[in-house]
Amino acid sequence: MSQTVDMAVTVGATRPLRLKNPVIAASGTFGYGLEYGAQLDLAALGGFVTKGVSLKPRDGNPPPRICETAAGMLNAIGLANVGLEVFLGEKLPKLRRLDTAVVVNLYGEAVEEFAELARRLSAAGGVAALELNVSCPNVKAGGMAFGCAPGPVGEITAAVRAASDLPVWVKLTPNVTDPVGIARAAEAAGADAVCLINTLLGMAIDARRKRPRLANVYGGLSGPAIKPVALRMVHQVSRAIAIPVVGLGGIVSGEDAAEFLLAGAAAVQVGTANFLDPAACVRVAAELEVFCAGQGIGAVSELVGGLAA
Amino acid sequence: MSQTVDMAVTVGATRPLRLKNPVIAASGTFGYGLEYGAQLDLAALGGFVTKGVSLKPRDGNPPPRICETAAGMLNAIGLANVGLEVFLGEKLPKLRRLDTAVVVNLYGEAVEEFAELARRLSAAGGVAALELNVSCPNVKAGGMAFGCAPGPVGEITAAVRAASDLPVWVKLTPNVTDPVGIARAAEAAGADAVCLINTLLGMAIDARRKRPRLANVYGGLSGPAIKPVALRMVHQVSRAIAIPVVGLGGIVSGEDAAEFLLAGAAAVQVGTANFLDPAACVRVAAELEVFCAGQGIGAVSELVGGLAA
Amino acid sequence: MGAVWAEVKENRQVGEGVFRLALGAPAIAQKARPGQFVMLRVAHGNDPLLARPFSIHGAAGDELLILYKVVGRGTRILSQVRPGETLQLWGPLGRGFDLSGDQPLLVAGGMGLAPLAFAARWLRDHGRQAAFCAGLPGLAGWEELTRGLEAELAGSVALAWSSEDGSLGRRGLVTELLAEALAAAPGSKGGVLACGPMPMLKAVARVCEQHGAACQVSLEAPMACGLGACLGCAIPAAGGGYLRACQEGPVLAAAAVDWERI
Amino acid sequence: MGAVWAEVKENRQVGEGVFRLALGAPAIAQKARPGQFVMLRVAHGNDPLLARPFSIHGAAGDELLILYKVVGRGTRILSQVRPGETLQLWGPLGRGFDLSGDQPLLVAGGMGLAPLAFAARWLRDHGRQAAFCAGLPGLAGWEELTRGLEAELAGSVALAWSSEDGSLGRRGLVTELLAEALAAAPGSKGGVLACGPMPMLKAVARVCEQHGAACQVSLEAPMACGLGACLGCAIPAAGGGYLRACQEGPVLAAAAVDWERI
Ligand SMILES: Cc1cc2nc3c(=O)[nH]c(=O)nc-3n(C[C@H](O)[C@H](O)[C@H](O)COP(=O)(O)OP(=O)(O)OC[C@H]3O[C@@H](n4cnc5c(N)ncnc54)[C@H](O)[C@@H]3O)c2cc1C
Ligand SMILES: Cc1cc2nc3c(=O)[nH]c(=O)nc-3n(C[C@H](O)[C@H](O)[C@H](O)COP(=O)(O)OP(=O)(O)OC[C@H]3O[C@@H](n4cnc5c(N)ncnc54)[C@H](O)[C@@H]3O)c2cc1C
Ligand SMILES: Cc1cc2nc3c(=O)[nH]c(=O)nc-3n(C[C@H](O)[C@H](O)[C@H](O)COP(=O)(O)O)c2cc1C
Ligand SMILES: Cc1cc2nc3c(=O)[nH]c(=O)nc-3n(C[C@H](O)[C@H](O)[C@H](O)COP(=O)(O)O)c2cc1C
Ligand code: FES
Ligand code: FES
Repeated sequence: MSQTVDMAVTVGATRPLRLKNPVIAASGTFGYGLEYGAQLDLAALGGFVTKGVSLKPRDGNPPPRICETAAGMLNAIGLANVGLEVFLGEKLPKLRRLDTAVVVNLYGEAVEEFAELARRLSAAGGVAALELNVSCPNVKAGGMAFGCAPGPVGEITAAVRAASDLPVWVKLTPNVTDPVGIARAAEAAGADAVCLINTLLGMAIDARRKRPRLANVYGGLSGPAIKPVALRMVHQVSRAIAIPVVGLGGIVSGEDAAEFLLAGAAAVQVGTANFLDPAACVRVAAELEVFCAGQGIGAVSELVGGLAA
Repeated sequence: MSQTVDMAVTVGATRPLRLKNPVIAASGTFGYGLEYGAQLDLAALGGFVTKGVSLKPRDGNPPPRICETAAGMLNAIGLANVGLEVFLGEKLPKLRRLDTAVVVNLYGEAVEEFAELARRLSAAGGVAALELNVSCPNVKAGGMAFGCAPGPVGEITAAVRAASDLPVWVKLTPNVTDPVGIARAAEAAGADAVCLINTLLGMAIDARRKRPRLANVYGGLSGPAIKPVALRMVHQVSRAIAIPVVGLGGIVSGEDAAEFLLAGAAAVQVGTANFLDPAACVRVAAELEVFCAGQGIGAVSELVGGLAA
Repeated sequence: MGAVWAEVKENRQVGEGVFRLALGAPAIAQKARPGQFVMLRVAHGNDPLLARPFSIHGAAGDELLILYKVVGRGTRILSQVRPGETLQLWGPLGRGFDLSGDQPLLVAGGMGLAPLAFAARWLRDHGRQAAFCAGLPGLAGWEELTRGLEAELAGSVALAWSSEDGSLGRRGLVTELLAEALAAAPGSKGGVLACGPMPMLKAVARVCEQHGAACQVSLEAPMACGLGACLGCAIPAAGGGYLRACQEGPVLAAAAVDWERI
Repeated sequence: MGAVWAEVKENRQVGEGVFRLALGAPAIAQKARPGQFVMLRVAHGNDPLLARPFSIHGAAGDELLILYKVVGRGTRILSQVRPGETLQLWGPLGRGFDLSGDQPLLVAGGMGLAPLAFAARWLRDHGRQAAFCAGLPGLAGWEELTRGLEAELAGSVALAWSSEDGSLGRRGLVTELLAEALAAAPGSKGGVLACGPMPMLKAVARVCEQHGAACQVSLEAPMACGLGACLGCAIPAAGGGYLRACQEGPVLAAAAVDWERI
């Protein structure tokens, strides 16, 4: 166990993004990173993904916005965010100084908005990759509406591809019949990676008050409850496309992370687990290293796709 | 709380099925009912659904067939069953004598197989309703392959409708982009009700052994973990179609059942909870009655679709 | 950094359905200020999943006190934890009360006692004067808590009780005590500091506005991170949009809150 | 009917990572036969979700005994349960050992002790003779269990130990003891009754076949219902298809099992 493990991974080939380790904090669960600065050493992360940024600031949905479910939670934040101007002016300058990969999650209500966001974020510098959110279940326009068919996903990806030289990751929704078809559309349109999965569309009801628990009625299900669905989609999709898959959904431990790598993910993201312990990402990376050492694995990248048939 | 609650519900209008109470044991979790005879009073159930019956007996998938996940479980039984002949000859005669609604779940690999099963089960007598399993994730032919598009669902429903005068319930898969479209196809083809949801397609991995935990690799996720997804689909679909929805997915308590009724279900099924306590169905019905009494509700049917907007 | 494991030193019933939890959490106890809170996980596994927010009820040396009421599954599980077991928590979080005003007026309804008792002790410890109006359902079952608080604050903070059944202090709502106090000293120089159920806080905000008294309220909202990151804890803001209960709050100027949209 | 709540009477470490659990479960204890099992929920909530199958280790009056080893999350949680707490379980389930044979030969490897100690005590109580070969890793940590069993069975069941490190009985595998016993009495009239890890059971089945001895094995499989309903516990059958470990088993004739497909 005293053996050292090479924890670095590279996501993508044409525009490779090298990460110190495969553990990335997931969008919407890690704010703009800075919120966690006092909780963990941001430089110990493979990277983090910001809360989804849109052109204009968004207030988000009325409360209640979150509720707990069995081994999971629902959220209907509604992509509340500071908007591109404030992000570029106040957040990004601080993020640039961090010694970790900063991936910016973006969200537009139209193809041109995605392209515009991508153009300006690329020009600003300091961004390691763009993650296109075509899968948010909690907004009326755009979001999951885009993400549920190959056509729009391809279009958005192509438009962003044309607007930016940064690695483009496309974050896909699990609420579809055929995730492979959609991942292929992203690949064909020039994506550098796909991220799977965003939240499952769900609902909770307060039977005594006869009311939905979320003001938005529906919300996105995340946490350990969804891990089996996430693993299945990562496995399905990673075998069908040539670009890497970034896997997420319910990861809480280093062993969970190893499962996603074995299923075919090139890197993983940790979302809801940040709410169980603000230092979860660092712990997951450390546990993954211990796991590898214990298994006699010299480089974590050996795990990727290493599932026995 | 001493007030009596009318627990009876009727599922369907054209071919109404009256149930003593809205709690039905779900297919595949309750065997042929008889297995639970020593565990609870079968006559205290609204009804139960048999394990899926096919024309020929099926051995099912190699083990391991089940594994536990966070607040849920995966199964890949592979529709193991005794086959129609044995069902008619050995099981049904015993089931006929029970004072509860016996719903037979059927599974075919082709449209004609569904029709043939329906014809012979209807002729046999003693069957309260047919539940068409067009949503099993654990078989190669038929199953979910049928259930993922409106076309085949409509075809199967129409063929069974033509072959039988029994109430026809169509059990739908949650692994689709648009459950409403598929439910509408079932309705248009003459279904008396749709049942939502079957299991979510999932996967589990043993990281130490680098192997899928199920021999079949993928399996169906059930249990409390999926309740938010089930509630959402019941809510979505029940507002879009005129025939009733039978709701299931993660129900463990009377309050869970009330949530499904409020979301729009006319009755509920209890699956995985039977594994947490073999008398779960009876307990759920009793708790639901106490819930109604506590809320001053005189008839459980008042809950149906009663969610505040 | 991150969550810490803390040993349970005491977890004892001190009121009707109300427990006091003492945790060995030196780093948090040393930084805690009245009105701040912690995120506490009541179980080690997935059930329940999320941490629960609790106001800091006191901090003495290495020990952190929480006063909680059993209202649901998580708090019920918490009430069964025994001394010697360990729990995970992080904090102190959020913005606490501004205690700089001269002779502030503290108003607590029910579990609002938790943070305001901490505030009152803090004022006492800093040799400050204050008035404290606290409302409970009644005395029965709350004897230890009320007598303890009276003993602790005697001579420094003027404590007045109200109760629904009249068995403790005055019969009626704590807002009536407040209204009287404000009528006697309109605009109450040190301002009003309040915590309690939402209807009470709405009433407190209204009464303070009528009397031109500055008012701070500690608000509750469902929380996931407690750090300002998840945006789950939105409180409608007076100027439109939302404030984060965990970051801009939980203590907010009553005037900053849009009470209509709450 | 359904699951019963049982009070934990004892939950004590009796071997390396091995605990003995005594439950107050009269209805189950009275019906229990050696080789049967119960489904036991180790926690009250969703984590973990499913019940765990455990062989019945003994039944005396109202008390049911289980002997379990901590191997994962569920058994770890179980090991922390304290006397006075309650757990849910249902049973007795499945087909136990056929103990009608004259002078049967019992073979246990590791936790296979759990059901076979019950069988041995049952034979003793019915004034029957039997031989019992039991294998453990070693004596260290297992003193109480082994000495207890020796005392219980003295004079009626001939107990022979084997251990991997030679500290208890003979150094080697329990199958070696079995092979010797069978060589001395080929075809062993009462048949062989075995429980233990799968590789051991495979070896036992093979050795018995070689010696023409009838052999019953108690098998493990993941289980959800324990009642024959879920079909989760499939064991490949010699004739093709599958047997349900919970219904046709857990004790099966070795000849009924397809050892190749296991
Ligand atoms: C800043 C802050 C400070 C608080 N301080 C105290 C305190 O000192 N003492 C005390 O007894 N209670 C306090 N509460 C309320 C306490 O968090 C809830 O009573 C507790 O979360 C209930 O958990 P449960 O599992 O028992 O209830 P359940 O209703 O089963 O909980 C379900 C979910 O809803 C959330 N939830 C339920 N009620 C509330 C609530 N009132 N506020 C926020 N989330 C809620 C839970 O955290 C959980 O995620 C505070 C809340 C906040 C936001
Ligand atoms: C009929 C029968 C009798 C048994 N008798 C005993 C006994 O007397 N003493 C004892 O210590 N153990 C016994 N076992 C094994 C015991 O069920 C497992 O050790 C236990 O389920 C492990 O649970 P866990 O949560 O600690 O392990 P985990 O590995 O975390 O469990 C994960 C899941 O796998 C299942 N599982 C894991 N190992 C086994 C196994 N070997 N067999 C069946 N399911 C398993 C668990 O039930 C659970 O659903 C028996 C098993 C069966 C089938
Ligand atoms: C509170 C919350 C907010 C989220 N916001 C976003 C977002 O802005 N953009 C996005 O792409 N995903 C968002 N997600 C989805 C997560 O990034 C992640 O895909 C999902 O939660 C599954 O991972 P997990 O189970 O590890 O949480 C959000 C999730 C949560 C819980
Ligand atoms: C072990 C197992 C076997 C199942 N077999 C069937 C089946 O044969 N036919 C069917 O329509 N559904 C089958 N199901 C699905 C259940 O009927 C139900 O739709 C699903 O489990 C969700 O409900 P639950 O969360 O209450 O279990 C099976 C589920 C389980 C767990
Ligand atoms: S609790 Fe997450 S932002 Fe306030
Ligand atoms: S455990 Fe369900 S059939 Fe055996």
